[in-house]
Order: sequence, then C-alpha cells, then structure tokens
Amino acid sequence: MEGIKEVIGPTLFHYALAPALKIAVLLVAVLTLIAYTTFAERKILGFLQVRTGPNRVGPWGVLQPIADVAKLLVKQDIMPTQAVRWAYVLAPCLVVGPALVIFSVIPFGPSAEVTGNMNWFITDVNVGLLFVVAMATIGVYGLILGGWASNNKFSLLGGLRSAAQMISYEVPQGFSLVVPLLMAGTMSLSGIVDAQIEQGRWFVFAFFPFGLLAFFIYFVAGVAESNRNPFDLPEAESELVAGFHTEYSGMRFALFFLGEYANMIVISAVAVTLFLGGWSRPFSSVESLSFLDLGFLPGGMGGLVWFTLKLLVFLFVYIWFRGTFPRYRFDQLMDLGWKWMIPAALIAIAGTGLFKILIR
Amino acid sequence: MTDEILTGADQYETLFGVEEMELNFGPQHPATHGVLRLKMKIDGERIVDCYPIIGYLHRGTEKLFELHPFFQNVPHTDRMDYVAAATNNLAYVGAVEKLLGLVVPPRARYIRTILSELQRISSHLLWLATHAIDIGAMTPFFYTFRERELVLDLFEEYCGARLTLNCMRPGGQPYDLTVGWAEKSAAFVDSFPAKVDEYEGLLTENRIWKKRTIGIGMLPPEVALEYGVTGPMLRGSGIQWDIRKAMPYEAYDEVEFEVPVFTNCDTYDRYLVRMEEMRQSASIVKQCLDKLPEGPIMAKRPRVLKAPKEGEVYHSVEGPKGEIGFYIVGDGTANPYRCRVRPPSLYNIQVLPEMVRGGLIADLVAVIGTTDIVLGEVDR
Amino acid sequence: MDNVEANVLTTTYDKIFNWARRSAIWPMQFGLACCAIEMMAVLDPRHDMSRFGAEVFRATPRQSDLMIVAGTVTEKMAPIVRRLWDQMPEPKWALAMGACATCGGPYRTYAVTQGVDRVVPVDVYVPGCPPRPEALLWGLMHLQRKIDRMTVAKGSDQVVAGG
Amino acid sequence: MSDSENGKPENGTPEPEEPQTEAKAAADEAKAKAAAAAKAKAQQDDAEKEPWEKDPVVPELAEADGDPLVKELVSEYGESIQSAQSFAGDLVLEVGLSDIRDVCRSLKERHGYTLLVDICGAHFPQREPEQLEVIYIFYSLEQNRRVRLKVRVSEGVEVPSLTPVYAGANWPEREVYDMFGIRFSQHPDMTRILLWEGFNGHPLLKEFPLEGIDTGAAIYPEYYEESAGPVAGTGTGWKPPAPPAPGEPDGGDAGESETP
Repeated sequence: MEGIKEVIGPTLFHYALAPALKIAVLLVAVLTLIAYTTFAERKILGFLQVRTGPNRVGPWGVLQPIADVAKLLVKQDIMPTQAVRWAYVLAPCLVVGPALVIFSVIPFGPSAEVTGNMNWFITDVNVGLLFVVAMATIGVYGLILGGWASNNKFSLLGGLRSAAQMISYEVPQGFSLVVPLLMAGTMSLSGIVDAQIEQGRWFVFAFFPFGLLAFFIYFVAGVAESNRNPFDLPEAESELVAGFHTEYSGMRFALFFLGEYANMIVISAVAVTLFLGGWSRPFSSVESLSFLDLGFLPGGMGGLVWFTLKLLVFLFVYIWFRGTFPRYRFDQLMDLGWKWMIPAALIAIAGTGLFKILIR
Repeated sequence: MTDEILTGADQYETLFGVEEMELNFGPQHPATHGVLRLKMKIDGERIVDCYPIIGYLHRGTEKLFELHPFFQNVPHTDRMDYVAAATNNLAYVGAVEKLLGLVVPPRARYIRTILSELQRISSHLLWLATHAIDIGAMTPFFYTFRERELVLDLFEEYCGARLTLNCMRPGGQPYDLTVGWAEKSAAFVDSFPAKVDEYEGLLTENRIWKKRTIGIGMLPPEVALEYGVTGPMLRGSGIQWDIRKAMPYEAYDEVEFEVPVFTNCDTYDRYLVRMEEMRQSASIVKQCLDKLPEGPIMAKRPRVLKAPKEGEVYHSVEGPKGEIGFYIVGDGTANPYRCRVRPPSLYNIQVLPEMVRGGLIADLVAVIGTTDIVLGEVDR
Repeated sequence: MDNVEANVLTTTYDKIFNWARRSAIWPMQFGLACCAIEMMAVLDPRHDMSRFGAEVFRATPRQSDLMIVAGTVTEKMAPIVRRLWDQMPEPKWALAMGACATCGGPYRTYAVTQGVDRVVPVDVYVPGCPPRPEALLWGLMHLQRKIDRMTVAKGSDQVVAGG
Repeated sequence: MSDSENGKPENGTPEPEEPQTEAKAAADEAKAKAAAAAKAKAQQDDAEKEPWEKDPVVPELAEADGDPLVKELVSEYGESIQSAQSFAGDLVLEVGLSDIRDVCRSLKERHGYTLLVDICGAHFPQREPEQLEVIYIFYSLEQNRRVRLKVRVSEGVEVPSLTPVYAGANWPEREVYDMFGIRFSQHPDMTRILLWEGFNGHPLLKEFPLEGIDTGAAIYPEYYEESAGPVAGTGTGWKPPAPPAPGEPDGGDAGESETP
C-alpha cells in the first residue's frame, strides 16, 4: 500500500485509488450479503415453518442463491410490445442504483482518526443524513415507472400503491430522522456515531422514550419503504399477481429483487448507524467492558464486526416479520402512516427538543 | 363475448370524467383458488362492479353420471369437491340408498360419520391455509398442512387414497377399519384442539388479521337466504342451520355437538365459525370412536343395484362448504337416469358480487378466501 | 453444426448453466383442479419441495420456469393455458401432472381437452389421479435429469426425456 | 360389484350348469331341498333380523293429496297444481308452466320456504310433447322440510324466471339453459354459464353424445387465427399451429440470444 502511494502520489491515492478499491470491495460484499440474505430468508422461513428449506444445491444448499442468479441471467428477457421502452428499462436501475449509492456514506467502522490509517467508509458527507433521505426517495420512482411502463393493469395498480405508500411513509421517516439529528447536532453519519460514543449511549435509549419512539417509527416506515411484509402491498402476490414487476422477467426482475433486498440492508444499516451506535460496541462508556472493542483485530475491524452483527439482527427481524404477519390493506396502511406515525414522530421531535432545552 | 354484461354503474363517472378501469381477475390468479374469473370495473382500487365467470373446470360430470352404474359413480363424486371427497361420497351414496331403500348397518354409519368429520377438518384446514395466504400470512399454511397430512394418513390407511377417497358404497362401507386405526385417529383428535389453538394464536387476535377481516364482505342473513347460501357462510351470518342437526343422517343424532353461530356477518365471523367447527368435528370423531358398534358394515343388497321404475330422490348432507345434495331420477336400470348435484360452492360464489361491491381489491381477496370455493364443484 | 457439442466452451457453459437451471426451477402458481391440492401439499413440511430450491412459486408467468399443469384442462381453459405458456420466458418446461392433464383422465367428455399436450409441449408426465406429492417430486427430479442434457447447440425440445 | 364385498353369495344366486350324471342329479335334488328349507327358515327368521339384513324395501310413489301444504296450494292455485306425490318422504308437486312463479312466490312469502335449494332440469325424450322438465327444490327453515316442484316444458317454450322471487335463481337457471336449452323469460342475463358461447348443443340432452359434436368451429376466434386454437368438441381438440418451416431456427434455446 505504502509503495503504491509513493508511486502514484498521495493525491491520486487518497482521491482515486483508495475509494475505488473500497467501492469494489463494498459492492462485492453487499451483493454477497444480498444473495445470502435471500438464502437466509428461505432457510429461516423454513425453520419458522417447520421444514428444512433449500439443501440440495451445494453443501446445505449454500450455492442456492448463486444458482438463482445464474439462472435469472440466462433467462429470456421479455419486453412487452406495448411497454414504454425507456421507462421499462430505466425502472429496475432506479431501484437498485440509489440503494447501492447510500452505502457510500455509511460508516462501517471507525474513521482514520481512530484507526490511524484508513476510514471505514467511502466518504463522509457533512449532510449525510439528507443524502440518505434523498437517495432513498429516488427508488420510489423506479417502482412507479416500472408499474406504469409495463402496460399491465396489475402493474399499474402496484405502481399506484407504491406511490401512495412511499409518500405516506417518507414523511414520518424523515421526521423520525430529525430526532437523532437533534441529539447529535450533526448531519454527518460518522459524526452521529461519534456523538453516540461521546454521550455514552445509543440514541435509541436517549431521552427516553423519544429516542425509542423515533427508532420505532423509523423502522416501521423503513419496512414499508422496502416493501416488505406486512407492508408488501405494491407486489402483494395474492392481490396483484406480482404488482409492479408482473411483466418483468429474467435479469430485470432480478434487479428488482436485488433492489428490494438492498433497500432492506440500507434501511437496517441506517437504523444501526443512527440509533444503535453504528460500529461502536455496546456500553461504549463502560471502561471495564473495553475487551468488547475487539482490539486484537487489525485496523479497527472490531467496529465492522459489531456493525455487521447489528445489521444481521435487523435482517432477521425483517424475515421474522415476513413469517409472522398478514398483509395490511392499502388504505389501512395509509391510515397508520398519516394518523398515527406522523403525529407520533412530531411528538418525538418536540419531546427531544424539550429535553435538549431543559438539559442545557 | 361478455362485453356488455356488466350491469349497473355503467354511467358512473369519476371526478375527472374518466371511466373506470376494467380488470380481469383470473382465471389464473393466485387468489382465485383455481380457475375462477372475475370481470371487474374498478375505480382506483375500489370495486364498482364484479361479474364472476365460471365454467373453466366444467368437465361434464353430470353427463358421465348418466352413463355409469350407481356404484361406479362414486369416484366421480370425489373429483367434484376434491378437498372434501368423503362428504361428497356420503351425499351420493345417501341419495342412492334413499332411492333404493337400502338400510345401512350401524357400524357403517359410524364409520361414515367419522370419515366425513375428518374430511371436514381437512377441508377447513385447507381453507385456513389458503385464506391466510390470501391475506398475506404465509406461515399458517405450513402449520395447517402439517396436521392435514395426519388426517390424510388416516384416510390413506383406511382406503388407500389421500384425496380422492372413493370410500363409501351404496349400502355400507367397502372396508372395515384397519387394526389400530381407531387408536390412531383417537390420538389425532385428542391432540387436534391444541393445534387449533395454535392457529388461533397466530391469527385470531392479530391486529392486522382483524383489520383485514372485521366488517369485510358483509353478508346480511336476508341476502344469504335469498341467494341460497349454506354452510359456514350462513352460520357466519347468524342463521343457525346445519343439516346435521336439522335432518340428522348417519350417526349425527347419536352424538352431541354444537353448531357454532356468529352474528356479525363478516369475514372474521365466518373465520371463527370454521375454527369452532374444527373443534366440534374433533369432538364428534372422538364420540363416534367411543361408541363405535360392532357388526356388519354392508347391508344386504341385490347384486346389481337397480333403481325403481319411477322415483326420484333428493338427499343432502352438510359438507364443509355447505349443503351438498344429489337429486337422482331412476328409470328401472342400473344407471341413474338423471343425477344432479347441488353444489354449495356454486351458490356461495354467486353472492360474491354482493359482498365485494364497494370494497377494495384487497377485500375481494379476503372475501374469495372466506367463501371457500372449490371450482371443481362449482363447474362440475 | 453437429460438432459444436464437442466444443469445450459450450460444454462448460452447458455445465454451469444447466446446473443453475436445474437448481432453481421456479414453478408457476397455477392450479386447475384436484391435482393443485397435491401440488400445494408438495410444499408442506412433510414433502418440502423447497429442498430442491423449487418452492418459489411465482404468480406471474414472466418469472417462472416450470408450468405444472395440475388438473383437468377444459376446452374453455385451453387457450388460457396456451397464453400463459406463451408468456413464460425461455427456457421453460411443462409438467403434466395427473391423468387429466396427461390424457383427459376419466373425463372423455365434450368439455375436456384430452391431454394438455395438445396445447403446450410437455416435458414430463406424472401419472396418478391425483399423483401423490412424492410423485410430483419424482417428476421434478426427472425434469432435472432432462435439464442436465440440455445444450447450447440444441434446444430442450430435442432432448429425449429419461434418466 | 367391483368393490370387495363382505358376506357370501346369496342363496338365490344361480349355480353354474354341471354335466348331468345321476349322482349329480341326486346331489342337486338334495341341494335344492336344503335350499328350500333354508329359504323357509330365512323367512321365519326375517322378523327377528335387523333391517339391514333384510332385502331392501324399495320405496314407491304415493299420492300426497292429503298433505296440508298441498291442500293449501290447491286451494290457492286450483288446477295449476297438477299432481302431488311423495316418494321416500319427498313431496313432489307438479305445477303448470304459467303459474310457477306465483306458486314459488306463495311458497316463499306465505309458507316460509325461504331457501331455494336448487334448480335443475331433466330430459325425457320419450314423453310427448313436453320432453323437458325443470325441477325446483325449496326448503323451509321453520318447518324443516323440503318440497320439490316440477314444471314440464316442451322445447322452445320459455319458463318464467324465478330471479324476481329468489335472487339465487340466477345462476342455476343459466345452468339449466346451458345444459338443456330451456330459456327463462325475464331472466336478467340469459347466457351460457359453464360452457362458452358458441358451444354446439346442450350437453345434458339425452341425444347429445358424450364426446360432443364437433363443428370444427374455433372456440376463441378472437384470440386465435384460422387453423389455430381449440375447436369445439373433443374429437379434434386443439389444432396445433403449423410446424416451423425447415431452416428456421427452432425456439426453446435461451442460449442463442443470451450468450454472454
């Protein structure tokens, strides 16, 4: 590393090579995680449903996601004759792209100030939180476009549902993000993690119960935004066949599939970062538990371990939801969003602000 | 071919003067339980009108009945309501026995009662599985199928088939119970009520489940009667009518059971009716097993079953879906001259437009689930 | 073009993608009659088709690989079966489940199509009325063996079924 | 009987013919005597036997003029109630074609037969001229009793529809039309229900062949062009589209278009 740095010069190294490497590693890691989330979903659902789940493809079925992706790759890609071509092609990209871009601002581990040599994030934007919200919103257009462009009535209904659902859930989600913002006083995601370490508590427990409330709202809205059960209305299988991706086949469908899981992971990662202390170990203020920092791992990798663990818990909860809940109805879901979650989010903001003033 | 048949609300226009969208729901759709097709007019997601089109599984069973001798028709009855073959068999052989004056020995009557109650359990389990999946809960499917396999095991041991049982004959039963069958089924019905509690634990008090079913698909009792709706659908509308009680057949007058009735006329109450019926069925099987008499299982009957020269009967039993009846006309030969099936699902699905009009598409799915239709029976 | 089969590139390609295809057969959620109930039973905890990676029943033909024709195909339904088949992307397979789908079964009547193979090309026939879930699993494994013999050089139609 | 029977052949079953030898003849005689004795004994025992061990008593048609419901209906509609019979406990009334709707309305509104159980048809080609029959089954929840009405129709005559009285009569009447070709007047939607429009014939008529009548007409002409698509009647079934001309690439290979 140092050798390369000397050859190409520090500027090029810091602004081109290192980020490129990180992006490559991150992409591979995230895609693998997505693939194995699908596998884990099938296995965990199998466990919840007293059956085995995939176990024929490779040892214990571990090659199952690879086979799925490979099969979808060589599947014929049908475009309906009446489809709006540009929108039809653009839609899956709009779902996957932004979801993957959000990963660039999420701190998976400590910054260079702690580790000494590298940042465990691709970039630290000082308006990171806004960036996350903005990018997450773009994904919605993918669903709406896809539903509209397919020229299928079920797709159209799916697209409409996703539009309505997203609009109702963007708002409480945005509001709930204000709470950690108030608590930390910064919009940078790594700044928020640092603030949690500094204050010695995760924001989910801060200013009880407002932190918890905000966390809860964020997570529920996140489930709705990633179209997962019990809010999987845009692709509700028993109602709208396959919703907005009814007409998609082959690789384009795989992209939608990828987007859904990428969204799941993004929502979980943001929740971990904002509310559960990010990469920091539990009880980061208690000195006697410092062995939990996993200091024996090189370059601050302990942070990554903790981050991944928290993320996996979230993913498990997602899958658990899928195995447990029936589906909400379209209007009931909007009721929930507008009549309960937005007022609750406003209360959380007000309460946090009040706490802030009183403490000062 | 069916372009101008949508009645009512044809002139209906929305705020922007845009007409409703016409949506074709089925025949291949995950929620139609087979090959039902619904032609709908929707305004956004709201159903303005709905026109069911059936017949995609019409196989000409009633024609086939006329061409086969009485006892060879039993397998055809299996394939009508294919999730409740035993009750179909029972209705058919009951009609034939009534026509021919056959008297069934008590042991055979008890075996028939046991089989049809087990069949009711298995049919209701299948209904619960599909109903839950329609509403979006996928896990109950696997739990109910776990128990359903146990019931099918019992059937398989008794008659060798899992689904199309062909387990009754005019005049009695073809086989006696195998050794140990009674103990196995007793063990099953003993453990079964706890399993029903388990399903109820997943669904009954679940807020989402309640939101999706309470007040959905209202079927007032007058409308239900008007349309000839029977079975759990009628009892979910507050009318306590069950052929097992009203006109007891087989051993139903010798066992004690309750007919669950709920009065809110909605999807949730029909769900509760069926859940309670499963418990009652288990108790009926238990009582029958306790009381099971010894003796012959087949009545004395002529070698060739011939209908009287003149005469026609209607006999019906309480199937899992409602009143399943057979109307048989005899003409002195070994074949029925005319055999008409009174399919409960046909009448239950006929009322569907009344139940879904004004609801959302998501409600439609719940309502189709709650009518518990089997297209093989609707279309025959 | 006959020697294409011996080509190293194509055989490797075949190996990888046949493996992928056989390991991820997604059936269409499409039931017609009695056999559909046994098709559902194949997913249940006892038989568990998910072991083969084939539990992903897709509701839309666009995303499915296998059409399990489970039940009697009537003449009223036949055009719809055909349309669904046309909507499925290649490579696709059809499995005729049960006597009715195979040859009309007990229904040689005015309304029943005598076998779904009059409408779509069938790869595997599963006997039974209805077939037990185990029989459907057998049909699935049989199909997997058939997929193993697919090549880039030749379409799946030209491969003789059989293990 | 194809099913496995319990019990042995009855006494009355004919023995197979055997070559006539003297010994045999003597044996036959003895056998016949024994059989006769057994029969006499059987008759004696009959009284003690359980009903299912006796020969079945086939029910017979009986006049049911004394039934209170019949009396009331006759007083209301007089000649329209053409006959009242009972068979195996079922009450069957034959009603004149023109009055059927009024009789049904009276049954529903005055006599409490609120549940329409079924409507079906039957075909009796030997009867002239009214070959067809429509059968209505009603049930009264209060009296817990079923009653059956019958209407005889000749071909081409319309039957008054019951849909104004019982909404549930809609589909069964359509089915009767579909299966027998009996049309119902004032029915809101007199179309085929189980079969498709354009199906040739009405399948439950006795002269209709089981395999159907092949007219060669396409079932879905709007979906499929000439010489493709299913045709009516199973004799031919589906006509597959013409095979691709030689030289054209055959379908079914995804590898061709998707090779990376």
